Amino acid sequence: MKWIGLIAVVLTGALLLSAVGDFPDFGDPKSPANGGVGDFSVSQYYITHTEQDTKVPNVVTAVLADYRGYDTMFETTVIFIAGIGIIAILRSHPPGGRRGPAHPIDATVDGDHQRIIIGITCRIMIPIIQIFALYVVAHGHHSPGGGFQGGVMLGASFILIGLSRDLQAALARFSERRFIVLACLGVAIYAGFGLLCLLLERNFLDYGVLDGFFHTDPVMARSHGIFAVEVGVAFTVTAIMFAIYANLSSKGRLDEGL
Amino acid sequence: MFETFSIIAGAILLLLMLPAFYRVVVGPTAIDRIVAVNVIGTKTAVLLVFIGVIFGRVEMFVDFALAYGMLNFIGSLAAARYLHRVRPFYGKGGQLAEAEATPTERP
Amino acid sequence: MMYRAVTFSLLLAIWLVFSGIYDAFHIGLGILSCLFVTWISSDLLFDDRSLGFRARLGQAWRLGGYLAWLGWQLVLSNLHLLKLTLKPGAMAEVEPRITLYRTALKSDFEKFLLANSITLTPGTITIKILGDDFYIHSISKFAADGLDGQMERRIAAIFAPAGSGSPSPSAD
Amino acid sequence: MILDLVSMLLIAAGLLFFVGAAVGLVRFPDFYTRMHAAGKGDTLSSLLVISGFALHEFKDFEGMDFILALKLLAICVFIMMTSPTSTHALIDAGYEDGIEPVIAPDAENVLGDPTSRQP
Repeated sequence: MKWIGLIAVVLTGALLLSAVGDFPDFGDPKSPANGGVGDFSVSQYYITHTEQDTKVPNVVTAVLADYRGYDTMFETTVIFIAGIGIIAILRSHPPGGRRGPAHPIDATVDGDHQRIIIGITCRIMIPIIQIFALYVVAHGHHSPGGGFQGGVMLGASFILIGLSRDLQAALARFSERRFIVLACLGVAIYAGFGLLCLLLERNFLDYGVLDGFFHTDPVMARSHGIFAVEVGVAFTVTAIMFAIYANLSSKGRLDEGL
Repeated sequence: MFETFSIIAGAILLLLMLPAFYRVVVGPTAIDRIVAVNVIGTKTAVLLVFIGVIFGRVEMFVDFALAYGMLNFIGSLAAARYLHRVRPFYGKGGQLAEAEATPTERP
Repeated sequence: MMYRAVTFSLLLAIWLVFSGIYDAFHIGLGILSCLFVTWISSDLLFDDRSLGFRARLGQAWRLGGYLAWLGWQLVLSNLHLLKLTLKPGAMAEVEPRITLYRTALKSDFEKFLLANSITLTPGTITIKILGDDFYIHSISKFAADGLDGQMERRIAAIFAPAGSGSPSPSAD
Repeated sequence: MILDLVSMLLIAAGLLFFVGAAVGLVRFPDFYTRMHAAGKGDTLSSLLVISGFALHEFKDFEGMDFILALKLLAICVFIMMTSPTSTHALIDAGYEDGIEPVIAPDAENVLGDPTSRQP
């Protein structure tokens, strides 16, 4: 079984490497992406048409979530699969059964400083970090940012609860059930908007057709579609960030954590 | 005038990361390296503001700096917490361990 | 309820400062986000809820004054550190020591403020707090002598104004 | 112009403190003293540099400049809150990790030997 896997990996790798020779040179101004084929250039099109196509000032966001939305959907799915893989591996066979903490905690070492200094700082910082994370998600159109970055920070704020108290306090707010549901929901939102476009007889993830759904014109609908998709990405990234921390820090037992 | 000054100051700040980097490489203890990485992180956050001023897009780079600072803070807290609870390097990096013949191990 | 409202308006103020785009769509998103954060973590920002709004406002005002004083102390501390590092021969003045400092402050937030102020000012870092005992690492004798209790008196004055005479209950 | 000069002065002062912190990080004898240079040199110098920029952004006295300066000051507040906490967390972790502090000959370590506290 191991050998079959190895052969598959080597064959795929060789196949991919053999295609490298056909790529344009690095930074070649005449490559299809830069110079274009004939008089049509991809990057020129993005730079000149993004504003009138989608009303999104930030070209990168438009390319990421609209023009190449298919790619980003599977990036989100990769994150989702990574998280689910970690949960599946660690939760199914936690070392030493489900009893007892992973790291025995010595109360005399802790003193009062953990509770006072780190606890109070984190208590004050966490809501501020959360509002900043939501700000990053919401302003993906205007500033660099969006679902991935905001999701990482929102997940980090929950990790901070786990660091300043213990994992139980964090799990009380964001339980295992909730983070798995939220991770699935994020991917479902992204794929669901794509499917909605498909049902309305347009291409997958072609948000322009959703103008009836958002009660706007087709251009604004693309802008809103990008935002909705970013929210889905943020859901998945938040949930998976916290799920990975919770499982790795407690070795899959979800009891005391670090 | 102010832009030239910012570029020079930013270059000096970048050079000042070298002493911290020396600490990352030399150690001698694991936590010394973590502290030095933390110092480099703080300097990077400030450097991002420099870059924002030079490019004239401060409002954008402030977000970067703040996000970087936040993740730096969370990272150093997590590292400290890990060393505190798990103690993977217990007694190995301290000067006492070098003097003693028998290494101390955590039960 | 009042604390929730205060949390919400603080968060909204932060959002408005950061956003910089004031159209209906973004402000609406801001209000939604603030409601969400208030819902999931309003118990974090304010821990002790026994005090009235007016008393809190007074505390916040005095806290601002204290922070200004602390900023000046921060400059002094860094000048001392700069002298230790850059002046040739000053390395002999580096005489690290760990000292014990016993405080009369009672509530957690006061201790937190004292510990962080100690960490920020003249060459001293709080290593541990055990009960009322602060274990402090100082970099030189000058720095260790700086801990003369002035800081503690100022912190106590924030939470118990001189007129009232009675020690304040606990404060956030 | 005057505002530019003042902000340049602030940034230069911040850089000077950054130099102090960097030199201290290399020259100080043990982990605990290096922590002093790392934790505090960075705090004040970041505050000075960023407040210098905040002053510089204030040039036109418009509403948006004010918001931008406030945004920069938010970084200052953030650093002021988090820096002492992470300094404390790291020095405490170092102590619990059994790093022996260098103590001056005329003083004693009231906290006791870090490695004797092994559970």
